[in-house]
Amino acid sequence: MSQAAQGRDRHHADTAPGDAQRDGHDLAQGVRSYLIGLGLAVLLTAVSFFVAGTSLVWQPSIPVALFVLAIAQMGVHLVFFLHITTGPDNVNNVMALAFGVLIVILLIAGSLWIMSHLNHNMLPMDRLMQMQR
Amino acid sequence: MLGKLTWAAIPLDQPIPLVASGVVGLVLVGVLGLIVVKGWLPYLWREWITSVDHKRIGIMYCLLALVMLLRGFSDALLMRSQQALAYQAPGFLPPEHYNQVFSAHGTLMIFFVSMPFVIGLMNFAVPLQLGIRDVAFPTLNSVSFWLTATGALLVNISLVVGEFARTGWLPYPPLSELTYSPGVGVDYYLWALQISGVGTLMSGINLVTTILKIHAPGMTYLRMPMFCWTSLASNLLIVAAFPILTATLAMLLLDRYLGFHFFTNEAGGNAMMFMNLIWAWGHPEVYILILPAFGVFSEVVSTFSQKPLFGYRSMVGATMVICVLAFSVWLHHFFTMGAGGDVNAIFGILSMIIAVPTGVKVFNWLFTMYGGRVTFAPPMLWAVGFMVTFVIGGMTGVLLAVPPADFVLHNSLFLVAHFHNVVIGGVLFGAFAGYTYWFPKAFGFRLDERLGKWSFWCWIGGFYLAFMPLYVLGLIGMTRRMQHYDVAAWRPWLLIAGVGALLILAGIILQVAQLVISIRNRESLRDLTGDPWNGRSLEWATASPPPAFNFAVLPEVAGEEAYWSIKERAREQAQAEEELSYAEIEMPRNSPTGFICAFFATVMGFALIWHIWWMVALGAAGAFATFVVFAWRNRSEYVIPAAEVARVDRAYRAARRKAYADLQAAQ
Amino acid sequence: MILFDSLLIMLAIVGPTILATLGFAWWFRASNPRAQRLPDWAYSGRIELVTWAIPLLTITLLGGVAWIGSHQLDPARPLASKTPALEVQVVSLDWKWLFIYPEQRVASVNQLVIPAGQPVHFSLTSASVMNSFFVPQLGSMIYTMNGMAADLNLQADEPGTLWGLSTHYSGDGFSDMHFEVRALDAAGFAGWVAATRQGGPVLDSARYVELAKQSIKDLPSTFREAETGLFQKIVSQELAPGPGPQDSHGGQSGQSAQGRATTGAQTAALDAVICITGER
Amino acid sequence: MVGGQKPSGAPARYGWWKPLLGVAVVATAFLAPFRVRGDVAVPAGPGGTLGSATQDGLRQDAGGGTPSGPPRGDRNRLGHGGGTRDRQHNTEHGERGPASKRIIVGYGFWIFLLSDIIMFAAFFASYAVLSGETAGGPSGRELFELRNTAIETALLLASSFTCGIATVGVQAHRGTWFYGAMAATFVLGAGFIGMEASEFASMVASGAGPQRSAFLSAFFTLVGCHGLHVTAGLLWLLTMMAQVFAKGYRDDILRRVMCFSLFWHALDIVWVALFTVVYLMGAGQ
Ligand code: HEA
Ligand code: HEA
Ligand code: CUA
Ligand SMILES: [Cu+2]
Repeated sequence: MSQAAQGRDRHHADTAPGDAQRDGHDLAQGVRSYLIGLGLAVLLTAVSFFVAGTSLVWQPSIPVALFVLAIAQMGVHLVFFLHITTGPDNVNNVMALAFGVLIVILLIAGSLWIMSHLNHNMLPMDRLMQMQR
Repeated sequence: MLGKLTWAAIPLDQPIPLVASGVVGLVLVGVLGLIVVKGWLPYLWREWITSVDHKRIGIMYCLLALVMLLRGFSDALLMRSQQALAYQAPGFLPPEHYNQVFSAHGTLMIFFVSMPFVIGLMNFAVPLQLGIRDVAFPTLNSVSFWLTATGALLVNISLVVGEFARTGWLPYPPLSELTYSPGVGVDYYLWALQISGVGTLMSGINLVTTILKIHAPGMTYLRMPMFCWTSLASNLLIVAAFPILTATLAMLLLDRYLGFHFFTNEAGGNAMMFMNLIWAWGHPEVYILILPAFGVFSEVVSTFSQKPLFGYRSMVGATMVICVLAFSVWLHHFFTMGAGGDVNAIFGILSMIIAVPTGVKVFNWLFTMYGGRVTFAPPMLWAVGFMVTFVIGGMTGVLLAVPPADFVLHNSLFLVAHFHNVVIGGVLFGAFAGYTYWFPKAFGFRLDERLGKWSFWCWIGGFYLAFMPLYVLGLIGMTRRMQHYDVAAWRPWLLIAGVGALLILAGIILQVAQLVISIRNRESLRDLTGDPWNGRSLEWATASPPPAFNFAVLPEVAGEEAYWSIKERAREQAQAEEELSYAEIEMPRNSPTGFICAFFATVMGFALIWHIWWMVALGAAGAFATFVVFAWRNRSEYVIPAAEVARVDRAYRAARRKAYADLQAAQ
Repeated sequence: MILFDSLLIMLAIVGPTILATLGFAWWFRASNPRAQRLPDWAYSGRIELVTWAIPLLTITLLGGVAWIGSHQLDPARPLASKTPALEVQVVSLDWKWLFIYPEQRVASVNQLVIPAGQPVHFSLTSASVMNSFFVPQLGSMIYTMNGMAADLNLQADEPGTLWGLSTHYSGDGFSDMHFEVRALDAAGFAGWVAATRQGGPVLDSARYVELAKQSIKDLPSTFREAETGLFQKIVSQELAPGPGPQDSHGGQSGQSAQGRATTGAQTAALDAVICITGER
Repeated sequence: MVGGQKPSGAPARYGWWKPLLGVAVVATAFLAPFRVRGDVAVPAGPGGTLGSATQDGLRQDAGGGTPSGPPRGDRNRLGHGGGTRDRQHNTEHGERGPASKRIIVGYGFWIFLLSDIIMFAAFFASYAVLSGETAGGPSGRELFELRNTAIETALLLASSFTCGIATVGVQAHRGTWFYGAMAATFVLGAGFIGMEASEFASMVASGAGPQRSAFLSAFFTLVGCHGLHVTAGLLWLLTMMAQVFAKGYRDDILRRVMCFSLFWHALDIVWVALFTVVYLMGAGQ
């Protein structure tokens, strides 16, 4: 294998999750990535706590807002702390992540959907009201 | 001091089990004694118990499965005879025994027969097919195996000390809660599965990593043999599904041990959540079992038709579709809970959709045979038997997925017939096909073909005789898990089913005989080529049994059928084999970690079941210490010098050349 | 009906598949000199299209059937009928069935009497563990669960004697959890109610607590009077769930008296089998 | 209400920002020296792989500094042996044979983490389904102290950051940074566990233990499971410090540190879901 090819390889190489991008990676850059991540995470957390406690926002939208903020923060953690990126060296890591997320969504959403229907159909309290005779 | 454990736990008042367990105990002691006296212990310790070689571990998995199969089958015979006798009569098994029997049968067959069998086959064959030296984490692999064995051991201890669960193979609360099952049976079940579940999960992680990250040079994803693809899918399912099982069983454990209220009748607990979660694991589980079997059949059908697999890319696609869809159908196991028309219809339709990729697979096997030169060695017989049988089972599965139909068939013997149809006709036949197919690779000699064929015919005949009547019984209203019954119309069908089970017994006896006789005649059945079936993938490119390092030099893969193309090229160029340049090889060192871990896990599991808390602490401390010691070791690999590699490989090549020459001379 | 429709749809494709499997395997056997050999044939776009399309189309058809069926035959869906439905409340106990007729204020154990030709609306719950209520000749089954109330609508068209059972395993007495269903004409049903009113005990909370204890093979019996709102009290858990086994010792949970009644001769005959397993 | 600490009436709006501000200050303090020393002390070698120069003198990567030379960090890169073939880096397509050991280990651990997260998903699903089943007992609104949650969150976030610093330090083979950051991580994590434990203890003491209702069973299980993970993480952390101390910056040890940091960060992600779903949404209901 020629040296040039090897050099190119290095750029398109596979990365382990948690490995920062190898190119030009040094201490300062590593710290910088964590710092940016920390800044963003702190910001998002602060907003979350603020939204939860405030009465300035339309109340029913709060859970949605919290949800979105949480997703955003998880994204920040993945990118800046776990170094998951969309680069070609990361395909496998991202695919695995996508599969995991898919299962988590199917499991949680499916369970809630099923259980809400079951509870709705069989919830004692509502029915007992009607049935009292 | 001993928690709940008293003499009352040992069935002194019941002579039958006492004698039986005594006999089993004596046999065990006898075998152990023989091993010690004959001085085999060091050999076993060195070559098997502490081995981290994926081939050895795979073989031990299969062995565990076969032993548990015998146990599970005797349970099946018990059930069949009970139901044959129990017409308007109590039969010979009172309910509390009968209920343990079917619970133990289901648990053993799924967790300690099917699972170890398919995991064993994957462990054995996948690294060979990928052209590599071992799995990603060899020591972890050994830990996985020994934890599975621990689970099996705990289930079997429950025979002698205490009782097994009487709650069915999936312990639905509130029946499995402390109020309604105060005994230790459910605890045996739960700890056995938690411990072996950890093993299964780790083995899944191991194989996913292996398949995605370690290949022979040139072995791109789309050149991997079909079995590797289905193994990948199956292990992805393991990784995604088993954590759900762990969590669900943990919740039940918390209910039982610490008075939590997840699934209790009291304090707002919700038993429906258990069913929801357990099936969110349970349905993927059945595909975890069947997918590797599909892979085996893909290999077998193409090898014995002497053709490449038809529609390889379609097959890959179908496999991955099944893998994802598996997680979107679980509600079909509780249509009758009453979630309403919308929910039932959607999950019903999603379930049926799985018939599409499965159908594609069936048709592709069909067209693989088309235009082939089909030889009917036992693996191929199992494959054809599978195709016919599984299609029927799949069809009845789709029928059950139609909610209005399930509302009258749920929990009937029709359902029992469906799943034995797919699980025997699919998983077990697949396991047997894989077993006969790779046996020569693992041991260097073939299994006796005539006995194999006889066994196959007994099995398939016995299967139809034993399970087709159950379809009828289900349609005329017989429900599952009946210890006795009063309906005269059921009896004849149950008798036929009993006869079927006896025919299966004959098949099993023939299989055991086949094994014994083949070992006795191993010299005449010896295969020196390493390629007895004229195979197409890389496992056939090395000696049988393969050396510890599998391949002296990692093969270069140039096409979909790695070994076939190597052979083709060699044939075309008719050249002498080039001399390879051998290099030293690093291999993982043996490690007793797995065995010791399993020892402490057994101690801990047993102590937890009986509430012997000091022993729990002891087990936990031991396991932790083992872990630390393992983590502290400095050298995890040893080096095989190039000269040794060369010596082994040259010897194999010489033997192979001679074997082929002999073959040609004979023709 | 839908059952056989679906079965036919599938047989139309599964049957040929089986035949083709056997046919191909036979024709292309190595010893058949007449078979055409295509040793490298591994792909055909057209065939692949068909292999995906055929099951897909079949499933589309079946899926439609399933969609319509699950809505129309949903057990919670009231039956179309001129006569209003009779209300029956069903409680599964360890191990027997309790039927309460709130309008008639009577109740019965292990015996269900319904008017033929009139729809019946069942409200179902369980006093302890899960069971499933099923009268095969009438239609769908449904789970019964503690703390919950399910709906089921059924109708017997003709008078007659039917058979019902629990299809969900519920413990040691499960095999005996079946009951007789008598569908009577309107007059017969009224007569039964009147007769029941004449005698038998009263079902009040105290009596119910007794009934909730575990027992096997209870003979059918009736109650002349059922406390109002009893079912609601059970569903809302105001009346505590059934107590479960009472005589547990050591690691073994309680063994039912009936269970021990094994006949010596049969045991002896099958000793051998048991010895293989040691299964108890 | 537990402990009666919540000032009456006021929604939990006060003071949530103080701990977060604290974290930001600490983080900035970290930045300044690190940045400078990072630039000065570690010239970004063109080959740029891990630790091309080390101050501890534990030079393992003989050829790591040159642009063309293969980074020797992965001596066992061919899975298990197969030593001499010169295939250093591999695409995920397996064109060139097995991937390096670092990638294999990292990927395996990644898969493990995903499975762990799926386990949490099952607990989350149960919590979501059971969160209304208080059986007449206290609800989340009455029990949760958002101020505590904010402090816990701050502690965990800060520890995630220091853990990141530790990995950077260990890859550069710089003991001070590694040990310092790991110690900080430990202190922060232990603080988190301490707070959670006392929160649990006071709930149990006030009769709101896991046996009280299905909601509380689900709550204790979900949050407790995360807590157990953090506790295990703390044990692991100490082990890693000991291992680096005893064995130096060996490749296999570095891989373990990488896995540990993945684990720690993943726990933080789970916590994000936890404080959102359990505490913020629970307290606001
Ligand atoms: C993999 C799964 C599997 C397999 C293979 C089987 C195999 C068999 N099963 Fe079972 N069965 C279940 C899974 C399985 N079963 C489950 C999950 C349940 C539900 C439990 C519950 O209700 O909770 C069940 C329940 C069940 C019932 C209870 C039905 C009821 O509820 O009323 C019955 C009744 O007869 C039965 C019968 C049989 C029979 C006769 C076989 C036979 O086909 C026996 C098959 C024989 C073998 C599998 C054996 C052996 C082969 C060898 C020993 C090989 C020999 C050696 C060499 C090759 C070297 N099974
Ligand atoms: C290996 C195991 C295995 C496999 C592969 C399957 C495969 C399938 N199963 Fe089965 N199943 C079980 C094991 C398995 N099952 C077990 C153990 C239980 C019971 C558990 C318990 O309660 O104890 C069960 C229960 C079960 C139920 C619950 C019934 C009830 O409790 O009332 C349902 C309902 O939908 C179902 C459906 C299906 C379907 C649709 C498939 C499909 O995947 C089948 C697809 C295959 C085909 C359809 C055949 C080939 C296709 C063609 C030739 C194409 C053309 C065909 C058509 C278009 C129809 N299964
Ligand atoms: Cu279960 Cu309603
Ligand atoms: Cu299923």
